[in-house]
Amino acid sequence: MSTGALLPNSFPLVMSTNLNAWSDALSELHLFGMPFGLIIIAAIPLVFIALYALTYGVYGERKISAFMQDRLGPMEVGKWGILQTLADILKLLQKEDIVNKSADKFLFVIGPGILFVGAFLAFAVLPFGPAFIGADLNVGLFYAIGIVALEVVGILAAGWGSNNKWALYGAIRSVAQIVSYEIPAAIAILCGAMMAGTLSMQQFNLLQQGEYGFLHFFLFQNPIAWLPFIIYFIASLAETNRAPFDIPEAESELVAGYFTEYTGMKFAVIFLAEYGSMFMVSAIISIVFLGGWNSPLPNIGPLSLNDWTTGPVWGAFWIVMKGFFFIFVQMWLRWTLPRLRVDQLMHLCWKVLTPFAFVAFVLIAVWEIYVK
Amino acid sequence: MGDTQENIPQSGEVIAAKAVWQVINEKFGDAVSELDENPFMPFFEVLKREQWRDIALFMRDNPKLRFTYMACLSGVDYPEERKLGIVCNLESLGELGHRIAVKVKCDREGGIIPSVAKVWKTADWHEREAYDMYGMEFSGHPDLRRILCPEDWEGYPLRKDYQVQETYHGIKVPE
Amino acid sequence: MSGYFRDIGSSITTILTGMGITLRHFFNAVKRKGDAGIDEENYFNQVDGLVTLQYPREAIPTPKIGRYRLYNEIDDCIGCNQCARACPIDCITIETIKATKDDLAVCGKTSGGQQKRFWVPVFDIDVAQCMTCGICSAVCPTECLYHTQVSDFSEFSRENMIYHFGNLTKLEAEAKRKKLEEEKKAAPAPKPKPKPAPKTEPEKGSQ
Amino acid sequence: MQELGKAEHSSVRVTPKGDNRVIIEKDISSEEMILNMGPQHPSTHGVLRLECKTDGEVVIEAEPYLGYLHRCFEKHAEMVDYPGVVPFVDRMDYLASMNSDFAFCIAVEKLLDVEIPRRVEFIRVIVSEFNRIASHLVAIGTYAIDLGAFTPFLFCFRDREHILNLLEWTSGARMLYNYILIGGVAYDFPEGFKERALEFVKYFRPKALELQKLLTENEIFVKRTKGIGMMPADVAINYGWSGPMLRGSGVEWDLRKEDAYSIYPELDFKVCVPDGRFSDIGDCLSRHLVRAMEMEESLNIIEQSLEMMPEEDGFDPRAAIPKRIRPKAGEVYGRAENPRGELGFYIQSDGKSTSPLRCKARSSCFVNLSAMKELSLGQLIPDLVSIIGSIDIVLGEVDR
Amino acid sequence: MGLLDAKISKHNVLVTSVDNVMNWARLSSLWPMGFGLACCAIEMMATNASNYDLERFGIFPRASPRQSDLMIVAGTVTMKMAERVIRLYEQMPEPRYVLSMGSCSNCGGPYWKHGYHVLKGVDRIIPVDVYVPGCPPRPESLIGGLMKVQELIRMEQIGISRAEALKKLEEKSIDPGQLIQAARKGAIAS
Repeated sequence: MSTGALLPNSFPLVMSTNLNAWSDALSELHLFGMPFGLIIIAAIPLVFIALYALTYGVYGERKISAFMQDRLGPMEVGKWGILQTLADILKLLQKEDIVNKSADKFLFVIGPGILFVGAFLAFAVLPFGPAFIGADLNVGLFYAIGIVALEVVGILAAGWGSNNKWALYGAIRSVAQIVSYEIPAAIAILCGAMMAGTLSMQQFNLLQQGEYGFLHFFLFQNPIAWLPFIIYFIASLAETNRAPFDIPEAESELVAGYFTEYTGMKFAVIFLAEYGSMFMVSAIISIVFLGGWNSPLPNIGPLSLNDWTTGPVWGAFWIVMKGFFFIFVQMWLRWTLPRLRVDQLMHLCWKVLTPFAFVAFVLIAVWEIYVK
Repeated sequence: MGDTQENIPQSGEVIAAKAVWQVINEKFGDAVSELDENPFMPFFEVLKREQWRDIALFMRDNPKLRFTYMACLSGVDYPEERKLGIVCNLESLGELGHRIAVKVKCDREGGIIPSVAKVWKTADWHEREAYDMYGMEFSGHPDLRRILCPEDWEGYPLRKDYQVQETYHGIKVPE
Repeated sequence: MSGYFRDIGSSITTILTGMGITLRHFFNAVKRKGDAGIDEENYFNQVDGLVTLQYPREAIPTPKIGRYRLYNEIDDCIGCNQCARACPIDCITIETIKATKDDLAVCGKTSGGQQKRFWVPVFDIDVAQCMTCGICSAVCPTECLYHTQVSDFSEFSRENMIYHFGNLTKLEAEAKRKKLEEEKKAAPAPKPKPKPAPKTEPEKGSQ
Repeated sequence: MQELGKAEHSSVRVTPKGDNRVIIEKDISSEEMILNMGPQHPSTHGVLRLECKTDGEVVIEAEPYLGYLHRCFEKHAEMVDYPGVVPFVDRMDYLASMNSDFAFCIAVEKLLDVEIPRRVEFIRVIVSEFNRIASHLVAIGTYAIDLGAFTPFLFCFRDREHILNLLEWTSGARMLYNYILIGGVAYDFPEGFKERALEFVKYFRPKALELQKLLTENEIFVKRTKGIGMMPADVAINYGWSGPMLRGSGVEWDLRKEDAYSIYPELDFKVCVPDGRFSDIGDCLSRHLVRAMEMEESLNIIEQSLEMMPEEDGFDPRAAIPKRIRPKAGEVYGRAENPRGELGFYIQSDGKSTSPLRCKARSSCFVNLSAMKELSLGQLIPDLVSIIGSIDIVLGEVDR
Repeated sequence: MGLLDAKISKHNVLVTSVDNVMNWARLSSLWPMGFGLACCAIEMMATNASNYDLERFGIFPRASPRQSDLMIVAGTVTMKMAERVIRLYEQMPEPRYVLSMGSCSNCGGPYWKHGYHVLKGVDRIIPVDVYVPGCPPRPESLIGGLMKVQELIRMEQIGISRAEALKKLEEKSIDPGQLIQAARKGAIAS
């Protein structure tokens, strides 16, 4: 590790090595015969995500959309409205919980649960830093793709259980959409896996490590990688029901889509699951193509920016920042574009994204074998 | 309306309407009344109302008339004559450019006017509205239901002797 | 096939154009339009940036002729009943009592110097019904009835929205009415022109 | 234009080019479902109710039900005097009150035979063109919402707010003005109006361009509207369509040109008809384009009229208003070009009373909406929403 | 008074502060139902739009009655619509509030006399909390009305009925006009 000549030695070391040592020590911590430190390390990301989804996701969306629309957004609830989401959640907790008389009560209740669990299960395999990872599965990527599909079950249960025609439409549309978009998304992700030669999420990060920062990211190592990157991003929009693919909850068509009948906390759970899955796909795309927790800053001569900005806390910082960036792009798109129609959505999936994903798959394979 | 007919030079609209009326009069004879040549809205009345649909078809399809566009169809109540009626404002849109108004009257109770909903589709909803507001029947209308008031509303609101019902589905109606 | 690629190409370019526009607005969000009224010179000075005004603290001033809450300056009202007759929806209720001769001085003059001849015990405006069309204020001869620029006056109860502008209490009105009766009894014959009297009588009768 | 046959059912649909309605094959067995859309639904622009018979996403039949906002305009017109009808006319088409008042006043003035001062005519034209822009902005904005784009809607409302401020400054109210009176207008323009109005025109041109780039040219928007809700010209005329709807079907027909009322014959403006390069003639996109182009034309009209308007010091806009409005006996059908089409008033006066004997409002939306049943045949639900949006209904005018 | 209310008739510190937090949450996130009926709906949309931006108060319209707390009856309720309004009101989860916006829903407005098909006041069918006058009300008036609803919520406590809260409220009221004038004066002075 090369230290900068111009800056005092202690500055970068505080951020990197010392914290590494600290996290190592933490992982060694055992209480009552339990690996207590590891539990903390695993829990930190989840706690963070919950907090994020609770406050900053929704709040950020409202603020960003407001600024794009020449508005102010939430202002009165707390300074600059930062307590807005907290108030929303607290209010939703107090609301009457209505279950339709004609609803399928079991499905109606379990729907949001499945949705929520499905959205947050994938966080188990997301590495938030060199040390912060819930479960470093050797098939982490596969698991992440698979678990997203679990949401479909929740949406279908919610839509069917509501016994409402709009909800049913929303659910059926959503299922058709998510199942279809799994294909281009999975192929695009496989391109990444091909470049890495592994399915372990942590391995992805390690492979993209290097002193030249962003130049080690797969996106910049391989010119063809841009294609699966964009395909996966578009497909991930569809998988999380974000605009322009928000037809399952299309407000002007289907009132509120599959959660038309949900009140109070059940609605809040659905709402949070949406933001949770938004962050999840953003994290996956940044891990696979943009180096995950690796710092994008390169070492330039004596300015070893990369080294200074590497470490467990920095790792978490980078992956969160990258995730936020993609969430921002998602919001940006949402507040710019109209909504596609159902058949156009399928057209885009089967006739545009899937062929291009196959092309990208082949090209990357060729590149990996012959060029690299 | 006699006092409006003064010896001022007639506008082009009235002259055109006169020509139109002559064509119709040639074909249908005394089924139509004389043309009222007032400068605001020259009109004639269909005296034999069972011929109204034929007249309408003739007016739409005759190459000299070509009234392709029905601007308006208003129901009217004539309490003194004990009659209800409709007033249609017709125009040859984009082709010949002339316009004329036609009146058809029927009895106040159980009056029937032939429907022209299939000649001009505009008339479909307008006739439904006239039925809703005045209560005259339109024979041959594809779907004669109330359009603005609820299906179970009592009375025909725009008749001059209309009395508002006291309650509707348990909700008090008058102020 | 070329149409296929042209579609993809135009999709990408138009989407990017749109995104550029929204991003420009996003970065323009540091600017604020301000609360200049439309009659001020600098109304169109700031065309980009946020346009939101935080209402309870800032707002664009209502124009001078803005028609909102209906208000009656009862001191200037001569009880001519023209507004109530002009109102298309009859949301103004007026009752008048002719002032007796000795009361004319007490009854006073309008700010325009016109002698008031009627007491107005009831001048009720139902602002919940008022549709702010301005027909009543246009016919008012003394310009005592006008729409103010105040628009924000919501209430918890419907009763609070009937505004009473009458200048007499019920007891006072009763006294004045008696006084008028007495005056009429005292001098029935020598009045050559009892013209304004029939005008007011229907109102009294209805009461 | 297609020649209509002799038979009554002659206006049989001629399937135009680019029509993409779905034809359900009968051998696929599926169940029909009745879907009730409205009266409280985000995309029905008010309280319209559509009873759709659907097969999956395909609408087999959509039957509109009206009357949820039937406010008895015609009854009120018979009950109150002529000046009192004007506020009710305002409330009919609440997005374009100025234009509605204009139409009503034209009808009554025909009967009354009053001379309108020239400056008043200019004022009327300017305010109604402003209101036309405001109305089209709402139409375009809500159409964007129907198609899922929220931001253009807010941009439209932001620009509309400037127009409302201008009109409030002139008339004293934001939406329902009661400004154009029979025989005159309520107030003269305030001092400085001309400059501010020209500033607005200068401000609005780039904003309209931005809107066009953001919404109209967007490929998704085009895909959602092009070829949807096709209406050939002859069928449109048979349905009695007017205004942007009819012009969207390629018929060059504008009452401002046809009837040449007020000072419109002196002004230089063109009737906006889509040229078929960007859209298929007669689809939703054409109608949207007509509205967008008309905003531009309205700006031109405003600029011209502001230039041509005679300046008069101490001008009394109420001078020509008759003291007592009691038209002579007769019937009249007066009409004007509303943002939504031809707004006509059939007025019957008996020459004795100060209120009309009969006042029928021929509302453009009512007529335009009557084609809904035919337009919705075989469309998908999102297309149905798109079609309703393109008709640009104002329920106050539909139900009156 | 309900059973629970009777039990907690004494307002101790804990109950009050919990009440305050809960009320704060409720009044800070009033989600109205996007329920446009007539002219007032356009002004309601204008209030939601950029220039007045109701989202500042955390108010953003929901399409489904199930997720809304507040029903803004914006416009004329007709006889045909009345039953739908009742149904929509019943579909909303408790605690729910009704704001009657504009003359028409207050008491039939311009249509109260001859309007045979117009419901003369939405309070004939559902309980109304706040009446906003105007035809249509300016966006400012609507915001003022919504702030009145917020005040009402702030006054609510377990054990205090809505009527009592109203009585409390009548004692104090705010005048936004003065606030603005003060703000503008301050801006000129500085």
